[in-house]
Amino acid sequence: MFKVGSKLFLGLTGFSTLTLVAYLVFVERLALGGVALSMVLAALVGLSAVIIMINDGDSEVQPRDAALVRASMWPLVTVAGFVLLVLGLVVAKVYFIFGIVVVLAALTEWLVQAWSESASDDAAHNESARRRLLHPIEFPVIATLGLGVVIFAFSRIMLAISKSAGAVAFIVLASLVLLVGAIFALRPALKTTLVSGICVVGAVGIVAGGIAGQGVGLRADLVEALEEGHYTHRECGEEKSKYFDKKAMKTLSLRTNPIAVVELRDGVLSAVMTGFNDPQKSVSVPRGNAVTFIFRNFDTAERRMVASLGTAMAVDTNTEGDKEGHSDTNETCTQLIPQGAEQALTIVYSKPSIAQEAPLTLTVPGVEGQAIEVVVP
Amino acid sequence: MNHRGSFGRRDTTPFSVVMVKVRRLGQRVLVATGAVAVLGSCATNAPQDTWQPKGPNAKMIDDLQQPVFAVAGIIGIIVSVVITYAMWRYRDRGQPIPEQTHGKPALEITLTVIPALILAVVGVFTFRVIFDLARTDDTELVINVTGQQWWWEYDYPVQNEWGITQPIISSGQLVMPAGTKVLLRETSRDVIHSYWIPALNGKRDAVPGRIHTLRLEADEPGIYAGQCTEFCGLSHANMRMEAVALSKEDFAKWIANQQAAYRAPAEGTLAKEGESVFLNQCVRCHQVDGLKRPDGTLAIAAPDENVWSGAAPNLTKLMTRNTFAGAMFDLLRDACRDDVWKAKSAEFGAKYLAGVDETCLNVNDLRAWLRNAPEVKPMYANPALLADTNGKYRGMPNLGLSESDIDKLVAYLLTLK
Amino acid sequence: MAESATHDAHVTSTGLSNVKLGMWLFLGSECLLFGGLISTYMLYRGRVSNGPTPEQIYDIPFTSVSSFVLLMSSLTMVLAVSAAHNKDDRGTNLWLSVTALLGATFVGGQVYEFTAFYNEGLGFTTSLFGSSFYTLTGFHGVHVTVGIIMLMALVAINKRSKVPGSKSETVEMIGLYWHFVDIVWIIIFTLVYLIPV
Amino acid sequence: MAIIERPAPGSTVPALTPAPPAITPARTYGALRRPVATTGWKSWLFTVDHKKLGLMYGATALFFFIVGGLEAVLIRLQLAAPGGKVLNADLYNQMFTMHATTMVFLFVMPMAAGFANYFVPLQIGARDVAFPRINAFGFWCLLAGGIVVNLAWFLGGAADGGWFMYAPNSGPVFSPSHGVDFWTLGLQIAGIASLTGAINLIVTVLNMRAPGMTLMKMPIFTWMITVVQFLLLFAIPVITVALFLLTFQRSFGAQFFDVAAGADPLLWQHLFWIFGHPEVYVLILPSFGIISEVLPVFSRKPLFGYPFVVFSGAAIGFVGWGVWAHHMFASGLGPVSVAVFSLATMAIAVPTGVKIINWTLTMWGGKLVFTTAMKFAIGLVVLFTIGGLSGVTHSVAPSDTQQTDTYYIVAHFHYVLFGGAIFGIFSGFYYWWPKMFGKMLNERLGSWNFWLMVIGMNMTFGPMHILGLQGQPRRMYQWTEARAGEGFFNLAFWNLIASVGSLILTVGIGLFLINIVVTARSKVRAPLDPWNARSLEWMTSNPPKEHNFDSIPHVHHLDEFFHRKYEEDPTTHTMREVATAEEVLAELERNADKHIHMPSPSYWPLVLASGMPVVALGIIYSIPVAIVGGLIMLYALYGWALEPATAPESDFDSTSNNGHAVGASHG
Repeated sequence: MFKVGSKLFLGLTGFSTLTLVAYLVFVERLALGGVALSMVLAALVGLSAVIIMINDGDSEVQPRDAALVRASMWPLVTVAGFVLLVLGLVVAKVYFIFGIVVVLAALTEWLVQAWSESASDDAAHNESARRRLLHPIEFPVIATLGLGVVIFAFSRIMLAISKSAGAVAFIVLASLVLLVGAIFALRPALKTTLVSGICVVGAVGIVAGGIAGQGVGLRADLVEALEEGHYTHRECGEEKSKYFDKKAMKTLSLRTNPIAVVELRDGVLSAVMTGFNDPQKSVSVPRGNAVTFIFRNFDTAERRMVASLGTAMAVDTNTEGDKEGHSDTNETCTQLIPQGAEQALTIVYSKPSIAQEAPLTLTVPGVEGQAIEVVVP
Repeated sequence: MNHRGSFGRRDTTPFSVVMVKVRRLGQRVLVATGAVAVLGSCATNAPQDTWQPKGPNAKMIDDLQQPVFAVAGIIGIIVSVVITYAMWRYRDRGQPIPEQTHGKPALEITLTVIPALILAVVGVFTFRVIFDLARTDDTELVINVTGQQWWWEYDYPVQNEWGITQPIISSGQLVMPAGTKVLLRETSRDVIHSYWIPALNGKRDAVPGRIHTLRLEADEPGIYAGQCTEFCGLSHANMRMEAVALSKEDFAKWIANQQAAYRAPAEGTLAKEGESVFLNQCVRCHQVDGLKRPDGTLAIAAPDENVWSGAAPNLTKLMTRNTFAGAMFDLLRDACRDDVWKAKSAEFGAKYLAGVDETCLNVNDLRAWLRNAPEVKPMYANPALLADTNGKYRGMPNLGLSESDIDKLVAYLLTLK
Repeated sequence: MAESATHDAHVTSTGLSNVKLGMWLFLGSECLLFGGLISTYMLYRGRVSNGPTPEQIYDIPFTSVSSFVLLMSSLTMVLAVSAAHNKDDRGTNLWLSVTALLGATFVGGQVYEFTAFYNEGLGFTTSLFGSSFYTLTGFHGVHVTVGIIMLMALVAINKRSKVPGSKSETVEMIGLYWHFVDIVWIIIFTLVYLIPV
Repeated sequence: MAIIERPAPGSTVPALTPAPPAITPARTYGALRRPVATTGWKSWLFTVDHKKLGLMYGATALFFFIVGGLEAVLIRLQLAAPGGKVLNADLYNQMFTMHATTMVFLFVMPMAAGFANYFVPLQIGARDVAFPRINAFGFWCLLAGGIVVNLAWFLGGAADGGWFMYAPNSGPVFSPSHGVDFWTLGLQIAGIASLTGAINLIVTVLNMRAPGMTLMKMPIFTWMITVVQFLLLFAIPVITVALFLLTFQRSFGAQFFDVAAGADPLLWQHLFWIFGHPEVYVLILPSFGIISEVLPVFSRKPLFGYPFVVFSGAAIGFVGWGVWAHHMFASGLGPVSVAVFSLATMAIAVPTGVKIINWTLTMWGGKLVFTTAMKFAIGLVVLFTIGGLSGVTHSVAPSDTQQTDTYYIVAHFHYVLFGGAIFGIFSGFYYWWPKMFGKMLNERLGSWNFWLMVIGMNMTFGPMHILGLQGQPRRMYQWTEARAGEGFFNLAFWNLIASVGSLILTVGIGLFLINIVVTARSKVRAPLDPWNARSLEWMTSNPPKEHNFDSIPHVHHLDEFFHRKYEEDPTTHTMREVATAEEVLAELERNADKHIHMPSPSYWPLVLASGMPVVALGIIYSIPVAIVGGLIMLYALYGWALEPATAPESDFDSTSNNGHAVGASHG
């Protein structure tokens, strides 16, 4: 029942069990390493099961002649991997990890090839057996690598160069690909060396570009945007602010059942609420509840609605994202919107009106003497 | 084909089949007719009976659904009878295998058109009722209703025509004038709840971030039971509500009392000590309007810092209500409670406005609640499990009050009316 | 799954091969998947409680170019299919590879776009717009990537198979998928990028 | 059809090999060969045979039926008396959530899938489904999904948001345990099963019908299954989207249902019910199909108005998409949408009524034989009528606002789904058991089983009409004396009755399980054609050979089999037997096809499906694990894709070959 294969795998299983236990006891509990190790264990258990199930994958008769065994590059690659690995220990972690990957990959290939070559006396069959086991790994790995390289390199280039140049570069690259493809298609007689040459050049080019792009890093405006967080500020003044008010939204797709629709119509501000037949001047808002106002501007000028959040700071869901507390003036607002446009504003008033020194209001900068009182009982 | 036939014989005789069909039929008929008959008269049904409308809105629904139930019942009976007859008439009595007829289109179409017509008629009436029930333009009094795990908050926005000059907040019982078109503006602070007073109208979900309206109108003063009907978590079963209809005069009295200023208990009384206990413990979440700290500043509750929903019941006039803990428990002990619930609509107002006093207080439940709330009502109040809510409770935690503190608190709470 | 071409040896009641019919049905169901995602995005379009709004960060010229590239890939896919019909394995592999490359540039462009948006302050959890935008375009990106991997695998399989044109059915099937993904992108481009909020 | 010539036994392996005794590929390492076993557990693990898979679907579903049933019994015990103490609030919420989830996704759907897998190819005279490997993959996905969903019981509590899982109550804050994560991911996986199954069966039905079988000669069961598969094809992606949104919110902090960010919780309800309502028909239509087979057989009369039944089924399939919001009448959609959906809902009652009429008229003028299968079928007609009528009462939106989320609804859909779907399934059990296992289920036990289920079913769910109209809401872990009332309609009495009924029901179903055991032990073989049946699946041995038919029959009539046995007497118009089933079968065997080629087993479906739970667990606990799972799936996908369509002869183990068992498969 237990032959070489099963013994090997059962041994490995036992060993990795011990490793896992040791790891959990001495190193860390339920962390990434532990997870990884338990995955390894699971895999080994599965493998052992398979091995035993397929009665140890041993053929009754051992192959006699080793003539079938062909030359293999895997030993070489394995060694290279080890070199990298050692190198990595001294130089940089990246090489180390890369080395590990190489070694593992090479060993797998080696193992399976060896196994398959002694599978039977039929070389063709052995090769096909090897293929069946390894191609499902090799193909996706190669595909993903190629794909990854192109995607990564290309995106780095785009990030490095300016917006407009980016678009151009994009179209140029695409048409190049098309062109080359067309040429190859039209010239079936093309020498394979030439074809592969061109491909190599292209590949090298894109990779080089990618590395260069990585070197250059993000283009200036992106860096700036990241540092200053342009769009997280809300500037609620009367005048237009550079970023916050840029290209204001004019329509709402979701406008059902708000707590009130605040309308600015010929200089008068009024709140339209379901259940009240005529426009109101004060809105009663449940404390500590996310409510959505909709602001509609019927004024010819561009207007914004500003909600004061009171002295006892209300949680303004709009700046909840960043706890640096951007809305230093204790208020929040919509963008500056033109006539006929509408915008929504979602707020949580967590403190009642009685806790405020000044009443809570909804106002429109530049429209004097008009305010909707927000009552938070 | 003998073996085949034998299966037909071996099983129970068609007659007993008929008997059981009849039995099952009987049950249905009983429910259908019996229901209509009995429900009409007998008043001892469950307080949430959906077939006893007590207001025009619910009446509208009832008038629509009764005929539908009747028609459905009749059709059900007809079908069952036909099937039963066929089973008896055409059972295998060794007759030859019949002609292989594939159907009669004419018959088919007739039998398709008839139900279609019936439904069309029903549809017309349905259509009208739907739009009548959705009206909001004839509203006389607006009340904001906010649901949260697991109680309802009622907030009466300023409406001078009703003498509401400052917002009133209440919970547990919705107090409204009888014979008045009341409109609820519903929303929720956390998950979806559903507001339902069967005797007054169908249910309407309270969805966070949305305002939904529900018409309520009670013909007579009285108290009407309801229950949250959208699954809302652990204590969904304990999230109840009661609508209290008062005559317009009584309602005016109620409004006046709700707006009356806070009366601190006299110095040196047990209640006074209770007040300080309240200030140390309860005021963290529960607002009592007008309550001042020893240093004279207004005590302002901060449920937003302690409870996930950001609110806790306002206790200013607790003893004018008959329930607590999301209407899960009564503040009145049973005798007094029945006295109010069963009161004739004429005396009802007076009895309700009397509120709760020491003799009638359901002290056991109240003390149990103060002693350890999560024990009597399942709530997410285990401090260990509050990671996702960054430390905030969902529901009232166990405050670990001493018995003497509880005595003081009960004494104090009794003064809140 | 790559279906084998040996199907068309069999007569089917509809005349359509099982594989093709299956792919059509699958795409039919995909329509509703994207339908759901697009509706979600459209519903939340205007809801930006934090961070940038769509119009503030969209880069229409760039997106137009990438859309164009994807369209071109549809063209090359057509060429691949026709080559496969003519049992011209070289042409098939060539055009499949070109299609894959174009697809890869498109995905590269999307990676660039996401990075840029992130820098400008739009994260996955920033706002409803962020969540629904990344979900929708992300799902499409994944579909394209899967398509590319299928194309590359197909090239590999083609090189292995001895009978020329034996994979024409599979090429056609993956072609259907690829065209579908392109069409979906055109819809996304119109509804998500072009229509002003 | 997925069949490939298998090398004739004894064909030599390629010339490369030196003369024996060499290691022939036939005796090479097991893992390097395609699986070939046709017997033993391996033959089940790697099978792609639609019949084996059908049985595996059925067994899985039956297991989950028992699980869900026990959950139901616990629920009833808790509610038998006021202030029940059997379960606490938390456990109760998990219980009713998982009861619904299990019954809908892990019992009724897979059971229907099982019947469909087994009988659709047989009924249309095919030798297998279009994509046998995808078929196997689907089953393993279902199993994986079911396991993942239920795994939560042991890992900190199952999902507790109700099977409708309304946001925001399903959000990370309001449902802190991992239950909902397991639920979403598990259903996601099970959904793949439904989707692949749908594509597979539709292609099979459209492409692989026996010569002469036009769509309007197709057995009604196959028709209903086809409609169902189309419903699934378009409904599954919608729930997939919903589940993704929820997963992203719970696991990656997306804001889809975060009201503070301006989200609208109704989005979930719409997505869920756009899936959820077609789902209702997915559950009921297969049973309609089954009894539309059973009633004619035991009435000795063709289905009355076959085209009407077909088209009403299709109509239900279409209109079913336009009624989802009737689950949301109380959600505050606004009067216009409510009115529209209310009318649409009434409209869909008509085609449903048509079916009931046709079933009744099928029995009318027949020669009724009351076998257990027939009893269950008739039971369905009556009980479903009741359920359908109570459904009409809340298609009236205003009256629905009084009834929805009360026990009246529970009563309604249990009459539809228990009295409908489950009675149909049991009818199918008794009708097709001899076909599947070559033995008849015991009819006497069956009779007991039926009556106990009828009585128990009506005792359990009948009173719930009253409870609901008396205002008892659903999903309450306790009900209180204070709201119970007195008199004839008091809640206490009827709750108790319902609980007692549920126990009777349990006994009834227990009898069925006993019946299975008894039957399995008995030596008696079933006759070839025990019911004097009418459709193709009976035109082969019991149980069918692996290749289903020795020769594919040419079809001339609906009810082909019957018309081969009987002829109409020109004078009396009654039917007389001209050939016994045995003779018909002998006729087929006489001109059997020479080369019959069947798809061979494959490892990949199992491997591919096994990657999915790994991904699920990874998403919940640690992303690296998810990546590992993803790699497993990628590997399997490629292995699948690269699996040679025509397996090299060296793949076959000439020793372990019994009959026409092997050959390459695709799909």
